[in-house]
Amino acid sequence: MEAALPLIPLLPLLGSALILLLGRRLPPAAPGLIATATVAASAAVCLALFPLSAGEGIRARLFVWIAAEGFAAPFGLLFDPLSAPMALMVTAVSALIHLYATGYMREDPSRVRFFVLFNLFVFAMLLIVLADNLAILFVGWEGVGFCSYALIGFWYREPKNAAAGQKAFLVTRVGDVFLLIAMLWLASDLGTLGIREINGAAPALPPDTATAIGVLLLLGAAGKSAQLPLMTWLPDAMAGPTPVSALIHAATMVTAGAYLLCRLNPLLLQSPAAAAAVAAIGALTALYAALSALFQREIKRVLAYSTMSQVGYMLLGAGLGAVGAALFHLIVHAFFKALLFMAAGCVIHLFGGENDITRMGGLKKTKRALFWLFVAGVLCLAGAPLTGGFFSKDAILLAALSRGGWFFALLFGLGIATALLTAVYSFRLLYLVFLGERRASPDAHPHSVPRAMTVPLWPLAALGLFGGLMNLPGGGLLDGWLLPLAAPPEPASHAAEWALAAAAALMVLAGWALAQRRYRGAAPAPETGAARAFRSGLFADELYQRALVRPFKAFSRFCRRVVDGRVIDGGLEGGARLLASSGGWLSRLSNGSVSRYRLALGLGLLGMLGWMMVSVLWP
Amino acid sequence: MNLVAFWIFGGTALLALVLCVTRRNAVHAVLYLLGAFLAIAAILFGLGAPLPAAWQVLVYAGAILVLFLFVLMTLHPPPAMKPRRARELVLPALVAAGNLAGALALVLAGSGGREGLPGYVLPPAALGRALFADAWIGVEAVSFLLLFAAVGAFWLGRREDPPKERP
Amino acid sequence: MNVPLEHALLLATAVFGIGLSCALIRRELLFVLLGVEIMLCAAGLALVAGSAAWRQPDGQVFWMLLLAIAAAEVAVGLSLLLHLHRRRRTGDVDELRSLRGE
Amino acid sequence: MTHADLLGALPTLALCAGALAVLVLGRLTRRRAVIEALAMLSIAAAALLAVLLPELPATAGGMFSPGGNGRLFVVFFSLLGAIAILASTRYGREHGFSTGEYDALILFACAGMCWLASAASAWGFVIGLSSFTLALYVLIAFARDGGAGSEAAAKYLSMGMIAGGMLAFGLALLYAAAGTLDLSRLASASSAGAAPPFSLLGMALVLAALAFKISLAPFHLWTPDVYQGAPAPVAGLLSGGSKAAVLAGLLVLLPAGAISGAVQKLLLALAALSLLWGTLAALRQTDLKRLLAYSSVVQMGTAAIGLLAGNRAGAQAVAFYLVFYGLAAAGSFAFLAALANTADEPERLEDLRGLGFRRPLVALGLAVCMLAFAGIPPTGGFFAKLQVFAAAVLAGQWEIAVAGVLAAFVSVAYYLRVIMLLYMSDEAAPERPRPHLAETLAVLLPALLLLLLGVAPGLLMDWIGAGM
Repeated sequence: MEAALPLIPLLPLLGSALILLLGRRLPPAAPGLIATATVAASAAVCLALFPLSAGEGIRARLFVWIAAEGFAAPFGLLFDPLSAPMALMVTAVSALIHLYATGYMREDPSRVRFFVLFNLFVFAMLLIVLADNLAILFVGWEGVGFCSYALIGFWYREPKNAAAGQKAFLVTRVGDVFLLIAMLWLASDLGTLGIREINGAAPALPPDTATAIGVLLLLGAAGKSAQLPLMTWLPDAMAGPTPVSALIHAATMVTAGAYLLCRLNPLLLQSPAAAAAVAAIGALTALYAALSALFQREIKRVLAYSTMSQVGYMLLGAGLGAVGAALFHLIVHAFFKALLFMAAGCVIHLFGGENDITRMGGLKKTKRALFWLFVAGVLCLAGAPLTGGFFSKDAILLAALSRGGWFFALLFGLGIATALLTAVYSFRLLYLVFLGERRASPDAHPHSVPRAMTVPLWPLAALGLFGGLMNLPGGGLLDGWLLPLAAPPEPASHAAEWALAAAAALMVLAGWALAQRRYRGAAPAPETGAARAFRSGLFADELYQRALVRPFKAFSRFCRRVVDGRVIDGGLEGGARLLASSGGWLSRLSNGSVSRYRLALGLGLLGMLGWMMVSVLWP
Repeated sequence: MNLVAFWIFGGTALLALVLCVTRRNAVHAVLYLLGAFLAIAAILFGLGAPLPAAWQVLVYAGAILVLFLFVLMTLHPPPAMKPRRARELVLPALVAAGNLAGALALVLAGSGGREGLPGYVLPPAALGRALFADAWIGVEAVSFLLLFAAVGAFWLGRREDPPKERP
Repeated sequence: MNVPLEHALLLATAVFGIGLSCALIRRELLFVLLGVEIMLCAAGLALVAGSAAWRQPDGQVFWMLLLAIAAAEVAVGLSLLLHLHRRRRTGDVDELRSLRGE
Repeated sequence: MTHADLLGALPTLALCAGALAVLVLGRLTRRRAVIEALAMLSIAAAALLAVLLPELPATAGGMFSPGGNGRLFVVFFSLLGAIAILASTRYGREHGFSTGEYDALILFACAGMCWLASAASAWGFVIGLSSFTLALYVLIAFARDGGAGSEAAAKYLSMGMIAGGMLAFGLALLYAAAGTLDLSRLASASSAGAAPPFSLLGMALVLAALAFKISLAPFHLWTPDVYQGAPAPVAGLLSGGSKAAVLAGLLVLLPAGAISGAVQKLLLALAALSLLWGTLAALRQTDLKRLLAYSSVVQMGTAAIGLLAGNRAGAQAVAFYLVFYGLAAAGSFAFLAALANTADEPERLEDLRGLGFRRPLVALGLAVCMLAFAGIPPTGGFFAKLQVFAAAVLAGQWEIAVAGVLAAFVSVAYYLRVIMLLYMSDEAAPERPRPHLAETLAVLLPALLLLLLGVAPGLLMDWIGAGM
């Protein structure tokens, strides 16, 4: 049985290789079917092995991968109570999205490339989830980044898409740098990269080191999970095909950061300051993204910001040490967000490629089934009582509330405010897209929606609505399952639990009421200045452009011109002019490039000799 | 070697070298270099290296410099050394002078109170044994190096274009 | 008295410095080659002095090998000089400026 | 001369003998295919001998050590030579490299690199270095039309010979100070506290000369010009082979503790400056060869980080790094050679537009090489960088490791630009020749090996570990 563990990641890889090699020779539908079948098989293996993950779980050491002096990293997989549910979720949701993609991409000429990358992505994601040590996790981490880059820019002939892909890759790589530094630090201080070993040895770390590593991990996670301040790539990433948005930018890759923080939670909790920073970043991102989502006009951008906001909740949970709650929310969110994205893809198809929700409306009359599916997704997102989203969000908020102290009370306040905003924008979406009058331009030709695109929505809706059963408050299944890894949540008083549930329900109702008043039937009002600010994500891109990109470009221009060309015949010429003190005497240092190179050689040598003199005189 | 003799030859070599590197006429420069090499050969002899001294005369002065002269004579028209304006020279000259001063200072920094070199003379036979018995692989490698240098020099220096490949 | 090692090295360094200056300052490829010959000659001087100081043949053996390498380098260098004179009509390294960034 | 001496020298002798045979054959036939076949045969013989020969003790007057990593590098440089020859099958024919000299010089350059990599003494080091440098001077100017090649060769030669003189004089001073030519004893004697100041002068000269050879800033200014002017297959050998050989020759110094004190500080400064300068300059390049030149500055700065670790772990990391770097450089230049026509090579970045669709195989090879340069898994580049950084961090060289990580991060921007252009729309791009089998192989072979190094780096690490 245990020997089957490597199959979980290898099956999607195999699918990818098969499609790459044979894809063009097989009938047009084959790539999609192979991709779906391999991922589904992987999910089946995952399910079959699930019982083995109880308690300590199982580890598979495949081969020695890196054996450098100082640290070693075997190529090993870890299937424990944390990774098993995550892997099951990833494979199951991916299988459904793959099925959807077979319909969505059915007429695209580059299907083969798409499914190769799509399967490769699942492989990389499973590496992150099942990694036994941080080196492997990092390989998966970079792998999902690369696949995401290639898939966002999938329709690369449009320069905007290619640019979005590149942006996503570069911004997430900023985070990767921090993760890599954290890894190196851990390797140097603990001498191991094994996840379990790190968590075990974490108490031995000095507090300052633990804080620094915690902050580095937070920045790494922020890049991948689109949290403040590295969040700007996610809305742009919606340039990719909808299945990509559903799989990568909702269900799996963006949650990798939250998963990392759960995975290394014992390490993170060594430093209360770092943990608090994680929680604060999570709460602030949740609020920021919810505000931005409220004013978006493109359906996929609304969902993108809402993803950012929900991942913020997960970080909040991880920062509070409520691993169970964070994982719970992660899984449930994956279900309903995939549902919403895929439904949005159907909606866009039905409006003939229209993306702007102010030009939709009235879809309920023609597509009842899709409407009810969307309602299920919206209810989960808004956290309507008894849906999965309700329980998972409450679990996180309860963890914040039961910590006590003004700081966590503040975070709780942010969380509850976000819950209200979430309800508003979810229902806004519902009203603008499905209810009221049809506002689409008459010349928009609806595409047909193939069955493959609607079938996967049903199980996701069911999972989203009833996902709460996994972890009902008061001794939930998932919390119990995670006992070997994470301390159970502190038991809160029943009064607090009920009060919180009531408050959350109230928020949903209030949000619904607000959205109904504002958006029911009426065409959206023209945009105000404040709304525009929120729509652009509080000008985050602009800010980055001004604060970072432009100075960086200017600096590199400066360096190319000055350092490469003029330091030698400019700066030094200036110095020489001072020496010669007869202005204009040395208008040019030399008029030939080899002379310039020789001069640089001489100068470099001079610097070295000077340094050697210094080291002789002052040893 | 007597210290006075050493510095007489050394001074001669330095003077000739300075004259060599400042000439505009390349032939003159090569001739000054010849003088410097001969003075250095005398120093080598004095430092207990008779065979290198002889080779210094034979190969450096006799072969390499003659090769220089030979190439100079082949060039038509002979290379014109353009006069250079002093201002172009200031910075490179400063850098070069700085390097020279730094290097000399580093050598001087450790000197003082040292004894003279022991009277050590390596006879040619012993050198030959060391060269061909112990360092034989280096000799072989260098012989290949010379061969391929000749091949390369031949290729670069040939006048006509290479023959076309037969299909 | 006999020559101290430092004196021999001082002379070698001076010779090297003159050669380096020539190779760094002069623009004609021919003089660059001459400068390099002077530098190698200085290296030979230091090797022989070292050989005497340590009373062992290694330095002189290295000197012999270096001599052959110098000969090989000068042969290639001079033939490149000829090549440049024939094809580019110049022996001045600073006149070669068609390869450069924008 | 003993039996063991001869055995140890056999692999490089096979290369030299092959070079001679090719030279003679070039007089007898004008068919490049025959000449190339013979050259490949001798390369294969050298690599096989290096693998099959039993482990031998250091011999030959201590000049070269035939065991351990010397043999690994024989295989590696043979591979680079093979890639260069494969990449110039059509290129050579179209540029008039028809006689045997070209392939003979490539073989001899490989032999010189092997000598340098296995040098155990200062003279072995100088002989190896001069051998391949000399061959490269000629190879760069091999196209005798007086075009860019001869200019590049003149630039490389005038700078390279100065550096050669500095190296020789520096080693002579070190010898005078230490009384030995054995590299590791030389190094440990010179870095000892009691070393006279003139040995510091020697160290500075040697370091400057080597920094020139491996293009560390500020000694790198020649690099872009020379890469641009050299024929693409030769530039691959120059970029991948010569730099790797110099660093490989230095590895023997690390366990001896040579990188310490003032030298360590200098190397640190060079590495930091290279990372900064190379990265910033590379961002603005529009010519692939010049881009690769600046990228080599950054890559060598990164390799220097491994040297700074100054211990066995650092040496192993650098050895791995060299293999990855050499392969990626050879693959990239082989791509240029494979798509070159008689007039030019597709070196302007704009020329790359759409080649990903019209020439998918070689473009894929280039893309893999770029990913490897950028250090993205699952290529060997990721491991190479990870190990170098880890070695530096474990040795307490925090700051420079972080600088390396940052440079690697920024480098993604310019490597990715190449990949993006390959897979962009291809309106009005000039037609490029269709690469034939040998050329495709020359690009794909390094790419596949890079992927293999990423998936199973243990294969190479074990070999390196066994050699040290």
